[in-house]
Amino acid sequence: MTQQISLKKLTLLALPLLVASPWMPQWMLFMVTIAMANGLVGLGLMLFLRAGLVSFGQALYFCVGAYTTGLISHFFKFNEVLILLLLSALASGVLAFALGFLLAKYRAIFFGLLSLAFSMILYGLLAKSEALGSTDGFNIPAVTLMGWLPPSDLVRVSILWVAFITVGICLIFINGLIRSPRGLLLTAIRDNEIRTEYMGGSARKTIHLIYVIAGVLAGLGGAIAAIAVGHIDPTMAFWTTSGEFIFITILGGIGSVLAPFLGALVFGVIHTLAFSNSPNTWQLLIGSTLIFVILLLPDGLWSLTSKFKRVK
Amino acid sequence: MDQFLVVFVDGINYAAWLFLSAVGLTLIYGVMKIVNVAHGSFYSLGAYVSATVVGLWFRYGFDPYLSYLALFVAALLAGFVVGPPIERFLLRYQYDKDEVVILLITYGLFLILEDVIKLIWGVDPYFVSEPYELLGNFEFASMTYPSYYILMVVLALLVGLTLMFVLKKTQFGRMLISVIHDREISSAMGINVGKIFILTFGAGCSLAALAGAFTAPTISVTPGLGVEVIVLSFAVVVTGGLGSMAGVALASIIMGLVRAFCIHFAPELELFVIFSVMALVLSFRPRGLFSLAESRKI
Amino acid sequence: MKFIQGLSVSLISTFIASSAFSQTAPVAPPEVRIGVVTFLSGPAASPFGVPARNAAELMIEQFNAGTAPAPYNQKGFGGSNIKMVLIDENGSSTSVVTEFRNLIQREKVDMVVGYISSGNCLAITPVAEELKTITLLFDCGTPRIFEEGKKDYVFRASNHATADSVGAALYLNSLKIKAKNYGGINQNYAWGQDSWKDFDGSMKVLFPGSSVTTSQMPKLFAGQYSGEISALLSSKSEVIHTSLWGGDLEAFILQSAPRGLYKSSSVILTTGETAMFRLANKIPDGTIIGARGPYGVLAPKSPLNDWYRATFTDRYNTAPNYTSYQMTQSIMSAKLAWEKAQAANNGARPTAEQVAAAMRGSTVEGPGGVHKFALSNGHQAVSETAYGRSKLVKGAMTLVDVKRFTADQVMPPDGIKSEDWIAKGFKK
Amino acid sequence: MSNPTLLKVSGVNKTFGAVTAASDINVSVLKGECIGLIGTNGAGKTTFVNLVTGYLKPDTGVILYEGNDITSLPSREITRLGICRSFQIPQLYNTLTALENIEVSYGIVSLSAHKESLFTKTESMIPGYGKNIRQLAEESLERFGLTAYRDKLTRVLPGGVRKLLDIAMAMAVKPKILMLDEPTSGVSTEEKFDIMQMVMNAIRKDGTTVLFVEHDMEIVSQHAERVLAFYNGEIIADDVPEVALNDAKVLKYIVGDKHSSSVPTGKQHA
Repeated sequence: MTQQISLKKLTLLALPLLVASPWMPQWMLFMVTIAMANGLVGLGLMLFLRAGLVSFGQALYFCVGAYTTGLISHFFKFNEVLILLLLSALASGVLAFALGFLLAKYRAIFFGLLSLAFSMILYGLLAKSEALGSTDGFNIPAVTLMGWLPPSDLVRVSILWVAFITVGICLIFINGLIRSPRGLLLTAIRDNEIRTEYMGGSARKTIHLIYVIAGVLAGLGGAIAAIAVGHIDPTMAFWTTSGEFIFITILGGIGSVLAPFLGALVFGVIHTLAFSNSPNTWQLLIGSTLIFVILLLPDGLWSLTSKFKRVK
Repeated sequence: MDQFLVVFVDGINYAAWLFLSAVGLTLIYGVMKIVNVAHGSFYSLGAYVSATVVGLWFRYGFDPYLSYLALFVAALLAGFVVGPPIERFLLRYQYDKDEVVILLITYGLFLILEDVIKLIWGVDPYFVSEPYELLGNFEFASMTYPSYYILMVVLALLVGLTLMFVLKKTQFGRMLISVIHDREISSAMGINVGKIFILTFGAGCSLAALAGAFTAPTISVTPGLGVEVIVLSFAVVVTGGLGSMAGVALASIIMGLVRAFCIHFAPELELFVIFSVMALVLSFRPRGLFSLAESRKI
Repeated sequence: MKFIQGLSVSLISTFIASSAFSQTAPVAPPEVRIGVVTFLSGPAASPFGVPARNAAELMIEQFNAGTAPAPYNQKGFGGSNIKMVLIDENGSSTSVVTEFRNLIQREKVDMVVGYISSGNCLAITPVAEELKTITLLFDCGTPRIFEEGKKDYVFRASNHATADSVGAALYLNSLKIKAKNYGGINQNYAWGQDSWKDFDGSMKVLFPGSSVTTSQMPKLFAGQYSGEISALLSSKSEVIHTSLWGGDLEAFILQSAPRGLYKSSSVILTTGETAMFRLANKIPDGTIIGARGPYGVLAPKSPLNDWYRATFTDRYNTAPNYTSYQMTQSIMSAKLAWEKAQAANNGARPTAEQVAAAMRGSTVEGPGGVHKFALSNGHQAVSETAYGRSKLVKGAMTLVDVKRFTADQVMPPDGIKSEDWIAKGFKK
Repeated sequence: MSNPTLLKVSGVNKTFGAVTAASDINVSVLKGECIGLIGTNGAGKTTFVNLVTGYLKPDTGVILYEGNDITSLPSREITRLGICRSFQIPQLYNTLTALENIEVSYGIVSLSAHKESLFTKTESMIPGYGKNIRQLAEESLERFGLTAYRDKLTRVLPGGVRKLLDIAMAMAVKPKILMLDEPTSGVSTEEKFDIMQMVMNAIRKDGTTVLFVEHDMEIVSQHAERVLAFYNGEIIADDVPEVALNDAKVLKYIVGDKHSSSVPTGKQHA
């Protein structure tokens, strides 16, 4: 029942954007698409943060998703977007399930840095695979939507819509999840794992579960990014990419399933403003923004929404 | 046989560099539970400052052998001038926050410092190879090495032993250890945790700067120097067990030797060495080689 | 409730964003807007990015002032003023593509000149084609750009990386060095791997029976090469090839020279030119140095080159390195093409298609000598390349035994992939 | 004919380095008993609780619950079998409200009742409870007289309330055996009796078997039907209160020790 409510609200949220999208300038369509992709990864990280964990290696699944899509469309010349998304989600999900057995044992910084190690190993593997263009990566041909190849002026919009729909589905699922007993269980694990175990709850199973879910989300994000950008390379697995995702998640906050997407959107804006307005010192701008957000809005941009509420 | 001796020397030399680069990180984490991403920035800061100082040193023709002292002092100053204010005026107010949040603050600092360093020193590389060449070479296992490598190893030993001594034998060290074990109780016992923190942070930053300073003569000091060091030091520190000096030392030696072995017998694999070792160690010892004891919860 | 507020917040932020952008977005610019993209941060900024930016800056100033020598003496581009929009190339390919799109669709640039990283070149090429915008890749080396299908808007005004490795092997050959074995140290990423692959292939052709001693592959920006140097020393290679660049190259020179690597082997630094002046007294005599083309001190003698070196040195009190030359070459190609197209268009502002048509197959003489857009139906320029050996003359670095190799010696003929061309022994 | 044996601890030993925390412990707990565990700090009471609930593994010995060996099971499994405990230092979820704390407990119950299904809803009835999480949580708050603190963050709650909440959470899993580790420690003397009374009422009415660690002999004699007296990890007396509390050793080592009921801290190895 919560899900139905959130569904209503989601449509409330999605509709204007969907309606507006055809009138958005092309560059903004692209930016929003990328924001959606990054937001999906952030959504997974949000689950981790709720359980008191942080992964410095989500780029691993982002990259696996992207390469699954890339390899299939590049080598098997198969480019039906929906199938590609599904397969990418599957691939990263399976990997996450396997690694999860190990990682679910870890907590705090060790969880983060072990996941970092895995993403860096994937980076190494891809950098060594010259058949895949090594660090140069390779380009991905245009994709079809249920057999329909959108004309060049509609490509951006249609990719954005695919992204929106994917995101919508994930939002409903995750929203349902964190409102379910498991949602509370995550906080419980963060607060007091011993007690949780003493209540008969399994921290390990729960963390394994969200690890897989986060992996799938990141995989989807990677696939969408790959399709939108049209090029993939091992940097997608590099630690700086993971860093960006954490940045986005903290920026948005963990107050709501929408927060990561807000974070991703704002990050995109800051990033591109910094690039065009101070090409020589953009890092300085982004760095200071990050610090200011953390200092002024400890709970992320999302906390603004409740601030509005208080004002009203 | 020679081959293995060579591997050993290369390994130890790299290990010394790893240790110097990483030890500051583990010190700060051990005491303050802060994962300091800005560590890399202090490494490059140290490199730039020392490059400037030593550059002037030789231009004005001071005693070349004292230039090592100049390197040393310059690095310590760099760390202690920039580090403590950051702790005092920024980090200090964040300790109630999550480890990750503080980590992100230091990440922000890292981005800022990258550009600040660029604004101060520009993008043109600095070279101060004089200290590197000054000591000449030595022959070992029918191979020529710069004696500077010995200096690095000695420095690493020096730093390591000094830290051990400070921790084990001095009043300050005992305070540190009690803070490491329990911040609240220590402050209840009247230990000035604030003072300890600011000093530790300064020391940690200076150690990073020191590593940068003594690496500077062997490299070209350019922007983006610190990025590599961050991840590398993380890997070493975590493999060793966060907060453990002995851990960092052992991890550096292991990684140094394994890497040297790869370079000589399987150069292709060099790319994976560090992180594979890390992943392996963590899979078998989840908290690293040496982990700090956890006090009982119930 | 929260969702509604979320909606409002995200919409608000989008609006703030768009308004912030709309200020920067100009309406029908009278001037010619050129997007310039190079590394302004990170390790590639110092050796490549910034020298290239300086070159672009200088050229655009000179053109706008109309002070460049003929045939570049027309003001701006065909009379209309040039506006440079500068962007940092640093960042993931996602962010690079995002900024490339923003350049074209938000900043409304007429053409883009840039990109040092081959990965970025590959990433933006299809986008440039999608957005139908002239894009000149000025430095990146990978031959794959045009091997992966016909392009209409993307050009490269200088040789690709194959020329560097082939040239290096040819140079060894021309020195009558009897290399029985050779080793290499290259960064463990696409550029390093390809450079080594091509060099290895070329050596097998030119020095049949020679063998590989070791191929060191340190990771990018490692900075510490003591182990690799030991391996190279103990490998007893007669020839050592390296495509290390920037800080890595300089670190390698600093660490290897004192250990006598250059006594036991002849070392080839394919990008050595960027470091040769700064490290003049560190690079032992006889080191083989390249500039990825006829650039820097390897540039052919010409009034244009003299003018270029003079103005550049005068402006930045440092000599232009090869990336400066490549950038200059690209911008000059753009200028000529634009003006040719404008003339063909009876003085009216040319369309991208017209500029592309004018550039296709054109011949441009820059400070680096004659470059002809000869390959990949006139989109990939070719030029001679050159190598030399370092010699310190009264403390000043000079190159001796300079040998030049014509374009068709070092670049594969049209329609043949570099790998195959080398593998087939440079068969025409 | 007495009740069936629920828990059988035989020959259990546990040492921490030099300290003997449990030496040759042999106890049988019958269904429905209410047992008081007494002894000085470090005598081995909490160790006993930790051993039975699986937080510690004995060096030697066997623990049988309803005839099954649970010696090597993790606490999670043991809890699911029906042995639950409260803690000397209340183990709460400090960033959650009192209500949410209990909701988590019922949430876990609900999840396992729904076979860990991904789509378990907060609103759905918990099989075997016939109510949903919220209703159950409200009830239990009421039963333990905590309704006033419903929406307070547990971080800010006073000691006594934290104790009750801790016990209320333990009750959520409907344990067959409930072990209370010093339910009244850290609670002011005047509150003590009422709290203990209320706890006992709350628990005993569904016939739960109870073992409680207690320093206050008055409370022990008031509530316990049987007393286990610990000293240096051994059980020196096991009998009805009247007998046990007057046992010579007990008088010498425990009851006589007036400090016993103070200092609820320490217990590093208890």
